[in-house]
Amino acid sequence: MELPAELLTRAHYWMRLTRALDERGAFLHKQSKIVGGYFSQIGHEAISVAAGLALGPDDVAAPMHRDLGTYLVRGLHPRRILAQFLGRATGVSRGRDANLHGMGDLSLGLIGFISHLPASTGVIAGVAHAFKLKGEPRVAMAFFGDGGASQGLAHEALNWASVFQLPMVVICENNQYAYSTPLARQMRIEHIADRAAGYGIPGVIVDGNDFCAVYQAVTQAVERARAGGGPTLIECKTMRMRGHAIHDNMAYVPKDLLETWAQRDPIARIEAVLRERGLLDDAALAALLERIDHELDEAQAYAEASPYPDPSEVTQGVYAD
Amino acid sequence: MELPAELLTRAHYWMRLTRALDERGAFLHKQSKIVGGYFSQIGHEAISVAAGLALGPDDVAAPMHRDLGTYLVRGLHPRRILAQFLGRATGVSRGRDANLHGMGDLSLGLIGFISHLPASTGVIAGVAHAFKLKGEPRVAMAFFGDGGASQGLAHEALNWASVFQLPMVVICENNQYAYSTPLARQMRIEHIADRAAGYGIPGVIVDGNDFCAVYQAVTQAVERARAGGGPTLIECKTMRMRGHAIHDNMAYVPKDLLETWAQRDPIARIEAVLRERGLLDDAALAALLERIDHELDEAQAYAEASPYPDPSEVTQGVYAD
Amino acid sequence: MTWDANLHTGVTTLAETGDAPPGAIRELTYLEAIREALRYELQRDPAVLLLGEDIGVYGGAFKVTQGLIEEFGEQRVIDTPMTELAMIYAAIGMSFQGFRPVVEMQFADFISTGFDAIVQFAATNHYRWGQAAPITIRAPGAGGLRAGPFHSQSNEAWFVHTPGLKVVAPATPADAWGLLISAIRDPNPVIYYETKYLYRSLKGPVAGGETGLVPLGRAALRREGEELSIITYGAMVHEALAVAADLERAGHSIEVLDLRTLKPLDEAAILATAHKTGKVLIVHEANRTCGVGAEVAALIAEQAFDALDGPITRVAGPDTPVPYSPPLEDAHRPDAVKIRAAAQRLLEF
Amino acid sequence: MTWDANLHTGVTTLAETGDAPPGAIRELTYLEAIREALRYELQRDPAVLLLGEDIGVYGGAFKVTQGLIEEFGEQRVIDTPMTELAMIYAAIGMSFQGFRPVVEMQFADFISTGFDAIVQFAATNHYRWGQAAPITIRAPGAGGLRAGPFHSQSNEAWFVHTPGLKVVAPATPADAWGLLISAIRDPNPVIYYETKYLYRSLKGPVAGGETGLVPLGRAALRREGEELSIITYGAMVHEALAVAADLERAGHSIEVLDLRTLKPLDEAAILATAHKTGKVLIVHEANRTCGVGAEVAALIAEQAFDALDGPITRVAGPDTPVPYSPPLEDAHRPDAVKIRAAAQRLLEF
Ligand SMILES: Cc1ncc(C[n+]2csc(CCOP(=O)(O)OP(=O)(O)O)c2C)c(N)n1
Ligand SMILES: Cc1ncc(C[n+]2csc(CCOP(=O)(O)OP(=O)(O)O)c2C)c(N)n1
Ligand SMILES: [Mg+2]
Ligand SMILES: [Mg+2]
Repeated sequence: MELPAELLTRAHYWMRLTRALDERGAFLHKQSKIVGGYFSQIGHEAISVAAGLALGPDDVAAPMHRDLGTYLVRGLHPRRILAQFLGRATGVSRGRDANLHGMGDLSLGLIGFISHLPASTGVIAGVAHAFKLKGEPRVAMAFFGDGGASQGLAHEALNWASVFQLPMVVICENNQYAYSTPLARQMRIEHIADRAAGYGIPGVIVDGNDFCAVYQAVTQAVERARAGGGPTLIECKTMRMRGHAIHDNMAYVPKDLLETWAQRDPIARIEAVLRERGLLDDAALAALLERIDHELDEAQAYAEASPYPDPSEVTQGVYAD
Repeated sequence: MELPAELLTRAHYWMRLTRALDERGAFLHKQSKIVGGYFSQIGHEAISVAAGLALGPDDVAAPMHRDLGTYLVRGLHPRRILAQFLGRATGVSRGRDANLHGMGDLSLGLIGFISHLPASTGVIAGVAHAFKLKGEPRVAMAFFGDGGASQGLAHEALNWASVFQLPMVVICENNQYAYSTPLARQMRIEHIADRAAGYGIPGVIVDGNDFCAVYQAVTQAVERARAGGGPTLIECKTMRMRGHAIHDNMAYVPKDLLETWAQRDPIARIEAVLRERGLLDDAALAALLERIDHELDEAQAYAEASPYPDPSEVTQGVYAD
Repeated sequence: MTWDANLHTGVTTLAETGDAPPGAIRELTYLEAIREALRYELQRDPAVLLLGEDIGVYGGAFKVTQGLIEEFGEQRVIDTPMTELAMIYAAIGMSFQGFRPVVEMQFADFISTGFDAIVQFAATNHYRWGQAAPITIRAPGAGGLRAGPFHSQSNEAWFVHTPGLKVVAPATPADAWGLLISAIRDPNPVIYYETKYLYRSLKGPVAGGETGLVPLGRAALRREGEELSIITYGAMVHEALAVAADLERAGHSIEVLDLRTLKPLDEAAILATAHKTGKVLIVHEANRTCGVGAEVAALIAEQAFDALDGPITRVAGPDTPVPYSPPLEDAHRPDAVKIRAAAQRLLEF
Repeated sequence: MTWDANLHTGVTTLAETGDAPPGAIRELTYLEAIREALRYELQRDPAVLLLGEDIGVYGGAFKVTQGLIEEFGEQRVIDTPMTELAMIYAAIGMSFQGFRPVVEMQFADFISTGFDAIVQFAATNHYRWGQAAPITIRAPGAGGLRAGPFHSQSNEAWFVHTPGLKVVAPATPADAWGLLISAIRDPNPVIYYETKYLYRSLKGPVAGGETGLVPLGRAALRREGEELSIITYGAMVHEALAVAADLERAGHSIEVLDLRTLKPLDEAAILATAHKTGKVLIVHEANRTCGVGAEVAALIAEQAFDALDGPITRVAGPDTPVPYSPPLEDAHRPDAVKIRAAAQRLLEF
C-alpha cells in the first residue's frame, strides 16, 4: 500500500527536524552548555516519527530516551526541549529532570520518562486500562529497547495488557545494543517479537529504518487496539548509530556493522522514496533544512535566553495540593 | 519406556509419605498446635517426588510451598519438618520461619524459600551459574506456579539461564489457580511452557499427576542440563486439590473441576501402575500406610517433645560471623 | 461468589445499600471500617477503583473487600494477576487518566516487589513534570499473628524516607475510616498501613459520612498527661494506652500521642507534647534502626532540645526479621510490659 | 576491547601485574582505589567474581572495572543482561556455592529494581536457616554531577533500616580500598556506596596489601576538636573538613567523625564524640527524613543525653528528588556554606 504524499512529506519534515534537533543537542553538549549526559537517537527517526504519526490526538505515548521524534510529532516544541536540555525554568521539567527524562505533558498525551527501564511499559498499561474502563476509543503506546526487554516489568506489563485485552501498542526498539551489551548477550533469541506468543498477542517484526513499514505496522496495531482487539508487540529492527550516550565512543561495536546500517539510514530511505515519487528534489531539501535550521536557531535562542529556575523553589512541587 | 520397579516402589513410598505428612500437618493445625497458616499440597505429590528423585545427591533444589515431597526425597526428616511446623527449636529454621518457608539446608541441597514468589527461580539461576563456572556436573532446580509465572522475576531468571546456558531445570506447577485466581485471569495463553520459546529453550508439557511422565520429562531435562545443554522449562499440569491455605474453602472453584481432577489423583495413578505390574496389593499397601503412620507418630512425638526456641536468642544469628 | 457468576457492573447508590445516615455513629471493627470507607468512596466517586490479587471474587486474603465486587462490579473491583510491579505502575497510569485507584497489597511484605513503581515513579512525577499520581496503596502490615518473617513486616520507614509519598497508619476504626477516605482523595500517592492484628480484635465508633474524615498530617492526642509522652502509632497505640492507664494507678500522668500520619509527620504535635512533658518515649513495631522513631527522636532533639528532661527513648522491634515461633515473636514485638519498663526508667530519670 | 576479542580466562598472579609490594603506599584516585581493591581480591581469592551491566568489555559505565575482564577473563568478570533483580538473586545463589560475587549497580539509583532480592532474600537467609550470603553490591551514588533525579540518589537509608544487611560508604581512597576488601570478605550481604563525585576528583594514599584493610563497623575520626562534632560520611566528609579548617581560622575547634560504615553504626565512636564536644552536627546528602542522620541523632539523644550542650542539628538533602538544573542542585546539596551556617548557629547556642 502506498502512503499518501502529504503524510510522507510531513514525516520527512519530522524526521529531519528530529535529527537536526538531536545534532543541535550534541553540539550544545560539546560547547558545555548542556551539562551531564546527552543521548543521541540517530538511526531511530523512522520509528519514533512513524509511531508518533500513527497515533491520534487523544492517544497517549510514553516515549523513552531515543524517541525524540515522538515528542516532536506530538507537539512538544523544540523550544521547550532545548530549554529542558539546558536546565532552564522554561524546559519541560522546569529544570528538575535531565535530558529526555521527565519530558511529560499530558495535555500533549506525553508521559515523562524515568530512567528505570522499561517503566513506560508499566504506566502505559495503566493508561490503556483507563481507556478501556472508560470505554473511550483511545490507544496508549509504550516503547522499550532490547535491553529493557530483559526486565521483569516488560513481562509483567505485556501479560497485564493481554489479560485485560487493553488498547495498547508496544514498540520494541531493537537497536542491537543496550549500552555496550550486544543482543546476543542480552537474550538467546533472534526476534524479541517471538515473545508475544507467550502472551497470546500478535508479535510483528518490522524494518525499523523504513518509515513506511513502521508506519503501516503501527497503524494496523493502533487500529486493532482501538477496535478492541487488544495489545500488539511490534519489534522494530534498527541500529543505534551513536554511543549509548555522548561520552561513549562505541569501541565495542564492530565497524562493519555500523557501515552496514549506515547504508540503511532511515532519512536517506524516506528521501529516496520521496524523490522517486517526485515529492522531493535538491532545492526542496535545501529549503527544508534551512527552515529547520531557522526553527532551531529560534528555539535555541529562546532556550538560552530563558532563566534558570529560582533556587529558592527547590523544595516546591514535591506534592500536589 | 517402563520405569524400574524399584524406582516406582520408592516413589510410591515418598508420595504416600508426602500425603500423610501433609494430612498430619492439617490435623495439627486443626488441633491448634500449628498456629498461623498451613499450606496443603494434595495433588502435587507426583511432581514434587518425581522432581526430587530425578536429581542426584549433589544437585540443588529450591522447592516452594507445595513441594513437600521434594524436601522429603532430598532427605529432610519428617521430624525436622513437623518441628518446623510447630515452631520448635529443632525445626529446620529453629522457629524463625513459618510452615514451609525457610526450610533450607544446603547439606541436603535444599534452599529455604521466601514468600516472594518466584524467588526460587532467581536464586537457582545463581546456583546453576556457580555449577557452570566451577565446571561441576551438577544441576539446579527451581519451582514456580501459574501465579508466580506472572512475576517479572520468572522472566528475568529464565532469560538469565538461557543467556548463560545454565544447568537449570525449572518446574512450573500449573495447578490452575493462584490463590483464588484462575489461570484464565492470570494469563491469556493455555500453556505456560509456550513461553520457553521466548528464551530459546525447550518447553515441555507434562501430565503433572502422572509420576512416570513427570519423572521421565524431568530426568531428560536434568540429563540435558548436566550435559551442558542448558535450561529446560517443564510445565506440569495439575490441580490444587485443597484451598490456597487451610482457611480457604475454595468456594470459587467449580465443583466439577475438582471432581474431574479427583479422578486423576496422582497416588491412585501410581498405585494402579504398581498393581498392574504386580508390585502392590492391598496387604502391601496397608503395611506401607502403617509403616508411614508409625514414622509420623514418632516424628510428631519428637516434634511435640522438642523445646521452643529460647526467647533470649531472638536477636541472634541475623549476621554470619 | 464464584467466577462463573455474572458480575454486574452497575453502581449502587448510597440509599440502596442501607448505610448509616450521614453523621450517624456506628460500631465497626477496624476491618469493617476499612471496607466501609472503600464502599463509601466507591459509591461517592466513580473514579475510585480497587485493584489487587484476589480482592474481588474471593473478597481479599483478609476479606476486607468482601462483597464489593458484587456491589460495584468487576469494572471497579479488579482482580489482577500476581504482579505487584505492573499493578502499581498500572494504577499510576490509571490515575493519570482521572481514576483514583486503591491498590491492595496482599500483605505489606509484598510491597517490596512493586518498589520501583512507588519510589521511582509514583513519588517523583509531580516534582519532575507536574503530574499528580493520586493512588492509594493499602498495605496490611505488622505482626502478632504468628505469621513469620514474610507476613509480619512493618516496612513503612522505606517510604517515610522517600520524598513524594505520604504514609498513614491508623490505630482505630474511626481513623481507619477517616484516613482511608482522605488518602483516596489526596492528589498524591499514599501508602496506607493497616494493622492486621486489629482487623477483628478492635471495634469502635465510626462517624459516617463526611463528618468522620481525618485529615492527613494530623496526630491525635489519645490521652493527656504531664510527666511523660509516649509517641507511637498502629497497634502500639493500644499497648501505650494500657501502660498509661497502668501507670496512672501507680500515680503517674502519661500522655499518649498517636501519630496517625507518618509522612508528613505532625511536627507541631510532636514538639508540643515534648515541650509539655519533657520526657519522650517512642514506640513502634518496626525495626529500630532508621525507623520512624529515629526521625521523631531526631526532630525533638533538634527542635525541642531545651524542653527535654530525660533521654529520648525508643522501644521498637529489634533489628531482626519477625520470627515465627510464639516465644520468639513475643520477645520481638513491643508490648505493654516492655513499654512499661522503659517508661518506668524514663520516669525515674 | 571489543566483543570479538578472545577473552582469556586465566588468573594472573600478584607478581605479574606489577602491583605495589605489600604495605607500600600508592597515590590513587578514589576510583582507582576501588578498581585496585577489586583486582586485589580477584587475584587473591578465586571465589571472587564481578557481575554487572557493561562491566566487562566496556569496563563499566564509570570505567571502574576497566581492564579487569582482560586480566581475569569473562568467567570472573561477567557482563550480564540488563536485569538487576535476577542479577542479585543470581549473585546470592552463587554465594551459596562458595563464590563471593561483587555486583555493580550501574547507578545506585537502580538498586531499587533489585530491591526484593536484597531486602527479602539476601538479608534474611542467615537468620532463617543459617545460610550466609556473602555478596557485595557496589552502588555508585550521590550527586553533584548534574545527573538529575535518577543518577544522583543517596538511598542508603532503605538498607540501613533493613536487618541482615551491612552498609558502608567510604570517603577516601584508602577507605574505598580497605572497606571494599572487608566487604567482599564479610560473610554477609554488604551494600557498598561509592561516591561518583569523588571518583576522579579525589586522590590519596592507599596502603597496599593487607595493611590497608579497614574493618567494617569502625568510624574514623578525621579531625579532633573540642567545641562541636560534625558526624558525616561520603563526599560530605570533605565539605565538613573544609568547614572545620575554616572555623579554626575563626578560632573554633571542630571535630569531624567519618562514619564509614552506616550499618552497623560505630555507636561507641558516635557517643564518644558527642560526649566530648556536647554539640553535634550531622551532615549527609541523602534526604533528611528518616535518613541515617535521624538514627545517629536518635542514638545520641538516647544514650548521650547528659552530655549535650545544644540541639542535635542535621544538614541534609531536602526531601525532594535531586534536581538537575545547576542552581537547583546546588540549592539541594549540602555544601561547606550550608554546613558552616549550621555549625555557626550551633557554636553560638
Ligand atoms: C533498570 C535499569 N537498569 C539500568 C539502567 C541503565 N541504562 C540506561 S540505558 C541502558 C541500556 C538500555 O538499552 P536498551 O533498552 O536496548 O535501549 P537503548 O539505549 O539501546 O535505546 C542501561 C543499562 C536503566 N536505565 N534502568
Ligand atoms: C510476590 C508475591 N505476591 C503475593 C504473594 C501472596 N501469595 C502467596 S501464594 C499466592 C498464589 C500463588 O499461586 P501459584 O504461583 O500458582 O502457586 P500455588 O499456590 O498455586 O501453588 C499468592 C498470591 C506472594 N507469595 N508473593
Ligand atoms: Mg538497545
Ligand atoms: Mg497455582
